[in-house]
Amino acid sequence: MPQMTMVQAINLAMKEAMREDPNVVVLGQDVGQDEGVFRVTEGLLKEFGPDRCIDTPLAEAAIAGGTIGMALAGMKPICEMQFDGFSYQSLHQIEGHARRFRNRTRGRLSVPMVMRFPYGGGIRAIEHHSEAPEATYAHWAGLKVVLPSSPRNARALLRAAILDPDPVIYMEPKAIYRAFREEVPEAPETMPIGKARIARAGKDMTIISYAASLRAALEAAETLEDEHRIDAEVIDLLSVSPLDSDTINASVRKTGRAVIVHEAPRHCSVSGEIVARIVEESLLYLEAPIKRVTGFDTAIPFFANELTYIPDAGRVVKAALETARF
Amino acid sequence: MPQMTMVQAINLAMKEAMREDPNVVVLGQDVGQDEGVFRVTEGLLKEFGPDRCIDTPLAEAAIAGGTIGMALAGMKPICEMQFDGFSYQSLHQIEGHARRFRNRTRGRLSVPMVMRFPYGGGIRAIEHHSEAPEATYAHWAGLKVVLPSSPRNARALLRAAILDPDPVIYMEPKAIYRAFREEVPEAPETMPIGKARIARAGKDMTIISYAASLRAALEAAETLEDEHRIDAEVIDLLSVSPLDSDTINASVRKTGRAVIVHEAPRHCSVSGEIVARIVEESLLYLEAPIKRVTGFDTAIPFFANELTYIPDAGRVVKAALETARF
Amino acid sequence: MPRETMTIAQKVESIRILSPDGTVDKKLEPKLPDEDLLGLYKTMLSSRLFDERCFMLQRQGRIGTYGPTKGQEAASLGFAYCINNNDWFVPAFRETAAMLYRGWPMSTIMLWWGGHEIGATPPKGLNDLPICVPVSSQCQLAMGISWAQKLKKTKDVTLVFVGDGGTSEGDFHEAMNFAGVYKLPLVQVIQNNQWAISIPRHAQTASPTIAQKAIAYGFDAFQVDGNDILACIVAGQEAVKKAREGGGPTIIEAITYRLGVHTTADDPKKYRKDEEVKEWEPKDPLIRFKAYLEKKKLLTDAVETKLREEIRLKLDEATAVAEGYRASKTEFFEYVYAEMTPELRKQKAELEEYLAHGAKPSHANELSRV
Amino acid sequence: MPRETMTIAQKVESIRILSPDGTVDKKLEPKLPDEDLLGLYKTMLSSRLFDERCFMLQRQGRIGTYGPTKGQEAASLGFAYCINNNDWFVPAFRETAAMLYRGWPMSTIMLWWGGHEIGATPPKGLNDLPICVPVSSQCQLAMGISWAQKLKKTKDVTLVFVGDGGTSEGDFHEAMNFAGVYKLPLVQVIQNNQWAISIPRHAQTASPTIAQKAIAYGFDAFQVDGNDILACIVAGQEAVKKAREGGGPTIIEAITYRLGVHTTADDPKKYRKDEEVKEWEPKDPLIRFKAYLEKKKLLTDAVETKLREEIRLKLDEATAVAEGYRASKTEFFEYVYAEMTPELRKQKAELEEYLAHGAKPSHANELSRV
Ligand SMILES: Cc1ncc(C[n+]2csc(CCOP(=O)(O)OP(=O)(O)O)c2C)c(N)n1
Ligand SMILES: Cc1ncc(C[n+]2csc(CCOP(=O)(O)OP(=O)(O)O)c2C)c(N)n1
Ligand SMILES: [Mg+2]
Ligand SMILES: [Mg+2]
Repeated sequence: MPQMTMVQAINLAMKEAMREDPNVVVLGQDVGQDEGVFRVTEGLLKEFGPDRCIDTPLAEAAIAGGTIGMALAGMKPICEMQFDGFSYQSLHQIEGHARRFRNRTRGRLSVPMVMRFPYGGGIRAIEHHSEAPEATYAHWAGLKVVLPSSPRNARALLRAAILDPDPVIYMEPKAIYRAFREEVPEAPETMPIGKARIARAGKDMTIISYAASLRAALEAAETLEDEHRIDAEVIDLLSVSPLDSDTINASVRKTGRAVIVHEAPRHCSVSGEIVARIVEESLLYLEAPIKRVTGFDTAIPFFANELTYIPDAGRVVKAALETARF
Repeated sequence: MPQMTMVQAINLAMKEAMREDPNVVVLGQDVGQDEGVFRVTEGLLKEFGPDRCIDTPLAEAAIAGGTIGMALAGMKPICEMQFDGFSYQSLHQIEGHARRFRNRTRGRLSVPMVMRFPYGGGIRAIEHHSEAPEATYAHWAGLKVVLPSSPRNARALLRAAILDPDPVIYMEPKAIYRAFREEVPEAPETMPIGKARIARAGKDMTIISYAASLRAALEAAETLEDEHRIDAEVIDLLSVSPLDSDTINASVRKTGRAVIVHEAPRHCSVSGEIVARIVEESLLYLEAPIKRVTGFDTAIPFFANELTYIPDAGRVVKAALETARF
Repeated sequence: MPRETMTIAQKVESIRILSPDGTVDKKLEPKLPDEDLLGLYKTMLSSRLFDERCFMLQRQGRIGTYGPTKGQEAASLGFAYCINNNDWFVPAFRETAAMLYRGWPMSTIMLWWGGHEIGATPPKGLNDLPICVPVSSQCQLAMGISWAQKLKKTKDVTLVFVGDGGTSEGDFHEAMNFAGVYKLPLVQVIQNNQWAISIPRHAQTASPTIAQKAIAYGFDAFQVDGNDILACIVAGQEAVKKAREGGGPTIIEAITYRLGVHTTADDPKKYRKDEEVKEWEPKDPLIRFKAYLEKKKLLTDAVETKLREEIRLKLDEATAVAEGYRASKTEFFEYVYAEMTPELRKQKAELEEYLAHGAKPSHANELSRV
Repeated sequence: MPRETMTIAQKVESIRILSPDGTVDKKLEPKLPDEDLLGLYKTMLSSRLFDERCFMLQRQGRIGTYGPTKGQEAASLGFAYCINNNDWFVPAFRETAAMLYRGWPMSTIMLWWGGHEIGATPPKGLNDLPICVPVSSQCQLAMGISWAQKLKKTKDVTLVFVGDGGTSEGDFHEAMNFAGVYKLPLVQVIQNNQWAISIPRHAQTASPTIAQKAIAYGFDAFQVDGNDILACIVAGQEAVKKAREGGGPTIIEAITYRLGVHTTADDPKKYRKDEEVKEWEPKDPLIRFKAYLEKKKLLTDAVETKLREEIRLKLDEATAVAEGYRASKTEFFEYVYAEMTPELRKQKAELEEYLAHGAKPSHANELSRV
């Protein structure tokens, strides 16, 4: 099995889908000749030509709206927003059209598209390049919102997203684009969207996270084990819509304690939803308040100070200890 | 003290501010000659002329962006989005600029604007005219998100919003625009933004709500009292950002039980945040799981079926009884 | 350079063929089969009478807000006539005449205005999108559809509508720019009916014509008399032919007039003078087309009476079908995704339990009672 | 009508005054004071050397990604020269020369690229917005600012910049349309540097010139040689004068070329030929302006050497100031609102506790170490 980075894995998933299905096309700013500002679309123009890997003008709502139109007309388009912060320019097309067509036409029309973009902070980028907008998309029913955490699941989930009959927003944690390699099987594989993964089994407490924050969660779990003899279970959500309540609640019922970790701001975020789901299903199992280790309710600072904002393992450990000692 | 509807109260607050401060202007589609599609801007063009009450072309991002520009240049603009569902067209300007200027210029520049729009369902309107997008705005730090529930607080909060040095999103529950009248004092009054109100005092359980849903909450409280001898306290949030955790937690610590009611969809909503805030502060006081009576995680149905979707008193009573009997 | 006024390569042509009194410009007159001409007239009349029926249904509380298209029948129908079923048709919300011509059942359109999703469900066999509410957002979808047509190497085209007001939106601009860059088989009709609710055309944009906006995107445009169905057809056929042959997009500004209210919720007395309406009334596309057909001996009073009677029967039937429609109260959970998620199943059960246990239905969801 | 090609009332004029070899068109030459000419040259040179310094700082890891403006100095500076401090200046992100001219300290601009909010803080006394990242979104802000200027009946104007790529965004369209409708005192400069990252100008829009997009909004435009500072100044002065006198907005397309990388993160070899760059190098605005000043005997090698030395000292000083800047780790809580909310106070305390209790600072936040 080849070792690859997340960038390579995402690239591979697109190539596989494009080879299998001529209706799969990739479009976005600089995805062709330039092969993407992160080189995620490397080789696509060369292999599939300019009708399958399409460089577009600079207009996010047109990229999104055009993609929706292609999907309505029977294609399987994958569009790229160059950065998380510019996906906001296209929100009205996603909210107003992508997510609604199946319902408003009682299933007659549907929008099998994928919108993918680099997600989150941690790479010393300028303003508007480090956004974590998953709660905004997750709030809108009709979309699926997927955030991979490793090369292997990135590839499997992107394949699932492309095969999915509904619109999927696929956010790529850019801080770990090339942070590590992982073995990826030769044959294309897929994973169900909406199913969380136990990234580390444990019995004393549940740490719930996703995307790049998962690394802080896992690192914290090691510290908790090594330094405090606390055996934490770490859940990797992989999708925040649908949200896998069952896996979350099963774990919390076992451990009685939970910490949630994400880099998006806290107010009205995914972590609030998770707390509500736990309280609805498992209140009586809770032995301590649930802690949220998240981005703060500010804009993410300019990059010189961004790591103060993004949760690190230390903050997770601190919260976990407070939870354990409650 | 005159009796007035919410439409009249909002109108009055704008007139008062415009009389006091020549920098206050109102702009939007059909706000002038037509006096607004709901007549909220009645009389403004006549009294203040076309330089203070400005009819605009049909472009929400320009209305929002232009408003931000005016605010940066020292004015106090109030823009209207004709309906909740079209505010999405301007999200990138609000997210990318309105909420960020104070922080990114370390206080040198600020954006003292108000964006107001009719909010929510219940008036048999066509698609995209019945949206409840408060969670989307509340998630973005730097904005304040206000939702009045009666004529008197609508007027006081709009005044507060206009006087506020930061951008305020002011959502007007259109289902109660003219549903009832309330006495409003002669003199202009204001209310602090971010402070909730005890709409009904009680001791057995806390029902938390806002905007038009407050009526379902209050009606449910009456039924609970009359038919089940449950004395519910009802909290009217008035603002979902900032969110008044103190008032919520003080009440829940007293009652031990909570039900949250809003018409927006549930996933990653304000109700999730409220549950998290209660769990963080008051877990040990909870005697039952917190129930959420909300819009479902679908698009709001077309109007023939919209009332099935919007929480009514019956659904609140059902949830409250389950909570009480837990 | 050094300093000179530049010549603009793009061109805007204006067309009128039928004058308001029904006189035809023989040189420009398109040769259309008699049965087509009569069919077009019947559709225009159907649309007009559909408007009247819906107006009444709204006033009686049997449907919700209704947006009439009175006066604009030619400006949608003329273009719809130029495409076929394989082509895509993307309306805004004032294209009733074109939708009827495409084959949308009257009852379906009524159900849309009656607040039912089934009214947004295109009939099988048509490549149509439903009515679109967010102004101009449909231009992006149509652009994407025409892009798919081009990428799939079909010979199909996409016909899309927007209002004069809609041209101010960013979506219009972005869609037109993409259409120009990729030379998409797209025909963008602008129904310039002089008003966007209360905003008059001159306050919507400082550009003296809307057609000339095509110059910004590097392609040509037409400005046609939108109350002259023959002019609409001639411009539409040329634009469709160009699109089909790979010549790229065209903008067609159809100058027309909204003779009625914006919607039944609107009171135009607040913002426009009766005289203006009076001035436009004689330019009504139906009057003009009728006079033309009468001169051609295709239409007589007897035929007109028969047509009206036929349409009335169809309207009665459609009203009955629409009012007979019963929507499930909980089916809105079923179409969020191809498969319901566990959370949605839970929420649906929650609602079903509530509805089953004697919870009084909070409202009527039948068309006849809303 | 009946069928004719329409005449377009709006006009686009092209201007070039200085040819690449420094020869001036005497008829068009603006009369500028000698000290202004030399000041302009010094600013252009400062900008060029600032670019080189920042490039080096980036390569050494002392600032983050940097976006050079090499080759485009005239196309921002020429226009900034035409306005005064009361006027508003709204940059995109490739207007370093203009920002320096306006009075932004070099250290402040460095701090922006170094990842500090203080770098986005306009110096007191200037009506300037900071660098704007979301392409074209600044056009809406500038439109609003110029609207305020008009409503307040000032005689001030707003100067705003966008790139060729930026003209494809909906924000550009909407802002220009509003500017036309309200006849705002707005000068919209488009720095057409032929590329938007890897997308060449011809793939950005099918319109043969960008200037002609003004026709869509009902006002006039210039297309100027953007590497000819005199042409920029002449067009800028006319547009500013028109705006000040209530004549409304102007679009100015400045034809220039991005001689360098898009940003330090970019590799132009992937998408453009070296020959193209070679072709543009002799058209460099500095070469041309220098030749002109030499012919006018305003500039000699000795003066040039002295200027370069002065600028080098200022750059050293600015680098030291920027690298000496120490940001508070938690002040980002303080500027979310005029007053911190209770929740923010809580979150700030949470972080302070973490930072205080021996939590290793997770990274360096000093300019010199990022
Ligand atoms: C994005 C958006 N903004 C506002 C509205 C509300 N609205 C509905 S129709 C309309 C006017 C549209 O004018 P025009 O495009 O000229 O079409 P017409 O109504 O004249 O057919 C407005 C403002 C909307 N539906 N969508
Ligand atoms: C809304 C938005 N989309 C995408 C980007 C990423 N991006 C930064 S610069 C750029 C190209 C801009 O091209 P142009 O407007 O011609 O300006 P230039 O870089 O040539 O100065 C892109 C795509 C962005 N900053 N903002
Ligand atoms: Mg119109
Ligand atoms: Mg460029």
